[in-house]
Parts: sequence; structure tokens; C-alpha cells
Amino acid sequence: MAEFLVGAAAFILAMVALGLLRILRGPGDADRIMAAQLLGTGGIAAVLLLGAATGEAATVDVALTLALLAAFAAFAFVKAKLAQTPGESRTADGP
Amino acid sequence: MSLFLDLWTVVAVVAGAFFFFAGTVGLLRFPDSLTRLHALSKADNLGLGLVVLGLLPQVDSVAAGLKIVGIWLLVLLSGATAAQWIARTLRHSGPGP
Amino acid sequence: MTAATLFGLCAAVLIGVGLYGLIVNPHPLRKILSFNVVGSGVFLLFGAIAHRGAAAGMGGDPVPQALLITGIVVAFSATALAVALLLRLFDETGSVTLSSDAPAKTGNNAGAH
Amino acid sequence: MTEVLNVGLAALILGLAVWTIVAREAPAAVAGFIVYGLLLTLVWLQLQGIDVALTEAAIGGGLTGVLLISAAVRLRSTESTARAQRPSASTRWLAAALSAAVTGALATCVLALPEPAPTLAPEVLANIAVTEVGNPITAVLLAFRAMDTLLEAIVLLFVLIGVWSLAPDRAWGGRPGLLQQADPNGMLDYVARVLPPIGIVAGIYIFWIGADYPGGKFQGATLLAAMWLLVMMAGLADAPPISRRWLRWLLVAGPLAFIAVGVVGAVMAGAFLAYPQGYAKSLILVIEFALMPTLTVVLGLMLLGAPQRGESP
Repeated sequence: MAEFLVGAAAFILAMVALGLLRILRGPGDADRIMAAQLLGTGGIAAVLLLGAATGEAATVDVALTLALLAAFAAFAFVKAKLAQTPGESRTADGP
Repeated sequence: MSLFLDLWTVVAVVAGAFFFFAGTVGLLRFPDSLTRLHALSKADNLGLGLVVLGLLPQVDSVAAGLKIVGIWLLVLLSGATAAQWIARTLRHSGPGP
Repeated sequence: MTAATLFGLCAAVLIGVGLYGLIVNPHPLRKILSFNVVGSGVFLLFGAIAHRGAAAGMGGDPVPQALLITGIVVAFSATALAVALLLRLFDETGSVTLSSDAPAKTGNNAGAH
Repeated sequence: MTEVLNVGLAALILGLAVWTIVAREAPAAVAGFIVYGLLLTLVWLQLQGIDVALTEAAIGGGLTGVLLISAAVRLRSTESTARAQRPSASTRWLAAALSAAVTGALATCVLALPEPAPTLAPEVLANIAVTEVGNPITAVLLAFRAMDTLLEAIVLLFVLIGVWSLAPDRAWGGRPGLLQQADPNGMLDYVARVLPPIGIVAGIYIFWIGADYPGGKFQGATLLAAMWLLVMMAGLADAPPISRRWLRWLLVAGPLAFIAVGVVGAVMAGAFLAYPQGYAKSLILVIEFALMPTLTVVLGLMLLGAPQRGESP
């Protein structure tokens, strides 16, 4: 069973990495940040699979930490972008 | 019983891995940023969901099971939010150079 | 090849790659990034050595592993300080060049010489 | 199968490191670096350093990404000038030769490491009973090498003072970071209301189990700091002005408690940071509880950067 789980983790990582090669080329920054965030999903799957393979219960906490922080870079990116173009961020604020 | 549970794990994890594969294919085949992100986010979140379902019989306590389901829900929440936000900057700035 | 040797060699290459970037990339933010690559290479090398010390039922030597945790946190704080310095330089001069002969945009730094 | 995974991981990490160095634009390089941190987490799992993996997931994958991506977006306009200053071909060849030499020397060392490897694990195992904690890493951090941890807490504080000292004169004592506007369409607002309660529970949980299982104050404090940051990013709360007295006290409380415990040791057990017989676990818990809020606030404020506004919002 452990062999199968490690194999699945390797397969998922390989798939996500293939996608990563495509998306790091761009065209825009937004695509790249999104790619980083989505690779997080594959990474969490791999961590969970490896944890189940080794039977180490604490790996779940690593996955939990990754899941909680997965989207932070994306949030920070959008925040920084909006701060640069203040006109756009205020459109929906209204008077 | 144990054999049945292991079989369940294998089937669900393979299905999950397939969705990651599908996400990558979508990424390589779709024409522009928004459709690519759409394909990728759906496929990856489903893939992770199936992996989590598959691993449920392998955990040794109910609490650990709840924890991994919780991880999936967290990824869904933050993934959906981030995708929505990123799509908004894409719309504002256009596909860009 | 054991995992420790594999990742030890990987770490050696990372340090080299990071060092190259540190020298060649002119942008200070890219230098910070390169420095972080060097740092993670050093940590990985140390971690590989910690893994070789697996004994007494532990997966690795706990002493270097504990030092690694300290190291990662301190490296992050150093990065935060460097980024803060860089942003202040940018706010002050409108550019972030490290070259001494590049013209500064404002006269704020006249008193510094 | 594990070998396949390890080789794949090593190849991916090297590829991403090269990408981080050669990418044309800084945000692209940072995106690569975030993924790089995520993969390092997996490597730490493979090297059986779960505590290190947790730290890398929290710091490398989370906080560093936030810090660098914001800076990269802000400094976007400076990139074209920097690109023009690319060093000459001869410099680049020299740099490549130097880097290759360093890599070669290190690789030789890796291949020539002594067998059997020296290890302190048996000694940690022999002495861990005295500390009454179950996690050997925690025992090292707070008993056997407690001085390192104390100095680390102080270094973090000094870094924060360094960051603050970069404030312009008019903003000294004011609030760090830019004023965050509430999110117009409510998505971030929603996440900032749902995620922090879960994140705070998770952070305290990881802190709490740290005595006996992988986890601890650094990882827990990072999660708490991230949740604080999320609430501020969504505009639900503002950063406190750095001149507030309670804030200053919070920042020094952890290191002061740590030093006080050290002095108690000097008086009762004969050496600075020595724990009197039978009190080791209680004193370790005192230090952990005192450091946790300090670390949370220090890490959060470090990410916010220097004060940029006056005291009034």
C-alpha cells in the first residue's frame, strides 16, 4: 500500500510540475501567481499521500499549515496590484 | 474488510490522480488565461477531494479523518477566493503582454 | 544513492546557482531572492547531514534539525529587513540601483555626502 | 518508488532555483520561489524532519511569499533600469566559474562525509527524560540549546527595531503599512471572517502539541501572525501605532520572561538557563507561553514593514 501511495504522490507532483512549466512562461504575473497557488493543491495532496504512506500522523499538520497559508501570496499580490492602481480599487466603493 | 478499504483507497486515489492529469491537459490545451485557470482550479480541487476521500480509510482516528476533510474544505475556500481575485485583476488589466 | 546523498548534492548545486544569481543579477530584489536560494541550499545540506545522523529510533539527528528551525526563522527575518531597506530606498530615490555612478532622482541625499 | 520521487523532487527544485535566478521579471521569479518553498517542504518530509517541514511550510511557503510578492509588484517600475546594468560577459563567466567551483567543493565534501555519521541522537534520547517533554526537537530548542532560542528571539526583536527605524521622520510612532481599504466586492472580507477562527485554533493547536509531537511556538506563531495579517489586509482592523505602550511591552515580554527563567536557573541550579531538578517542564512551558504572543506580534509587524502613516488612521 505504501508503495502505491508514494507512487501516486510522485505522479501527482509530475502532473502539476508539467503544468507549472507551461504556466511559469506567462503571459501575465496573475497567471504565474495562480499557478503557484494551484501547485499548492497538488503539494497538499502529495503531503497527505506521503503521510499516509509513512503512517506519520504529524504530516497532516504540515498539510493543514499549507492549506491555511496557500492563498496568502495570491491575496498579497492582488492587494499590491490594487494599491498601484487606486482608481480601479475604488470603483465599487461608491460615495 | 481491510482488503475492501484498501481497494477503495486505490480507486479513489487513482481517480484523484486522473483529475490532476486532466487539469494539466487543460492547462496545456486551453487558449487563454481565464479558461486555463478555470480548468485547472476545478480539476485540482476535485483531484484533492478524491485523494482525501481515498485516504479516509487509512487514518487511524476519527479526528484525523475530520482534519483531512477540513484541509480539503480550506483549500476549496481559499482557492475559490484567490481565483476570483486573480480573475478580477486579469479583467482590469487585460491579458497583458 | 541514499536520500541524504541525493539531497546533499542537490544542496551543493543550489548553493552554486544562488551564488551565481547573487553576483550576476543587478536588481537588489533579485539579489535577495538569490541569497534566499543560497540560504535554503545551506539548510538543505545541513538537513541532509542531520538525516545521516538517524539513530536511537529518530529519523534524524534532532540537534541540527532544531538549529534548522532557528535558522529558517532568522533567515526570514533577515529577508524582511532587506526588503524593508529596499522599499525605503525606493521611496526615497525612486530607484533601487546599487551602482554608485547612477544619477539619483531627488536631492534628498545631498546631505549624506 | 521513493527513489523516483526523491530524484523527481531534486530535479524540480533545481529547475525552480534556476528559474528564480534567470526569470526576466521579478514577480515571475517570486512565483517560482514560492513553489520552490513548497517543494522544500516535501523534501523535509522525505528527510524525516517533520518539525522542519512544518516551519518551512509556514515560513517558506507562506510569509516569505507574501513579503516578496508585495515588494516585487511595488518595484516593478525599477526593473528595466536594472536590466540595463547587466554585468559584462567576462564577469558572468567568472561568476559561473566561481559558483561551479563552490558547488564542486561542496559536492566533494558531501561524497566524503564520514561513515558512520556522527550523531547526537542517542545523547538527546538519554537526557530527554530530565526535561519531561516528548518531542526531542522541543527538548533541544528549549533545554539543551536554549541559549540559541533566546538569542533568536532577541534577533527577531532587533530586526523589527531595524525595520521600524526605516520609517520617515513624520511617520515615527505611527501605523505600519499602507491604509487598507475594505474589499469592494466582499470576497476577501468573507475569507477574513471565516479563515482566522480556524487558523487561530490551528495555530494554538500546533503550539500546544509542540511539547510532545512535531509543532511548537514558531510554527504556531507564524499561523497566528498570518491570520492577523489577513484581517488587516481585508481592512477589518488597522495596524496598531508602534508607539503604543502595550505593544512595546508585548514585544519584550517573551525575551524578558526567557531571561528571567535563565536567571532563576543561575540562582537555583548554578548556571544561566539551567533548570532546577523537577521544574524543567514547567519552566519550559513558561518560556513557550511567554514567547508565543511576542513571536506572533513580531512576525506580523515585520511583514507590515516600517511605519508610513501618522497615529490617526
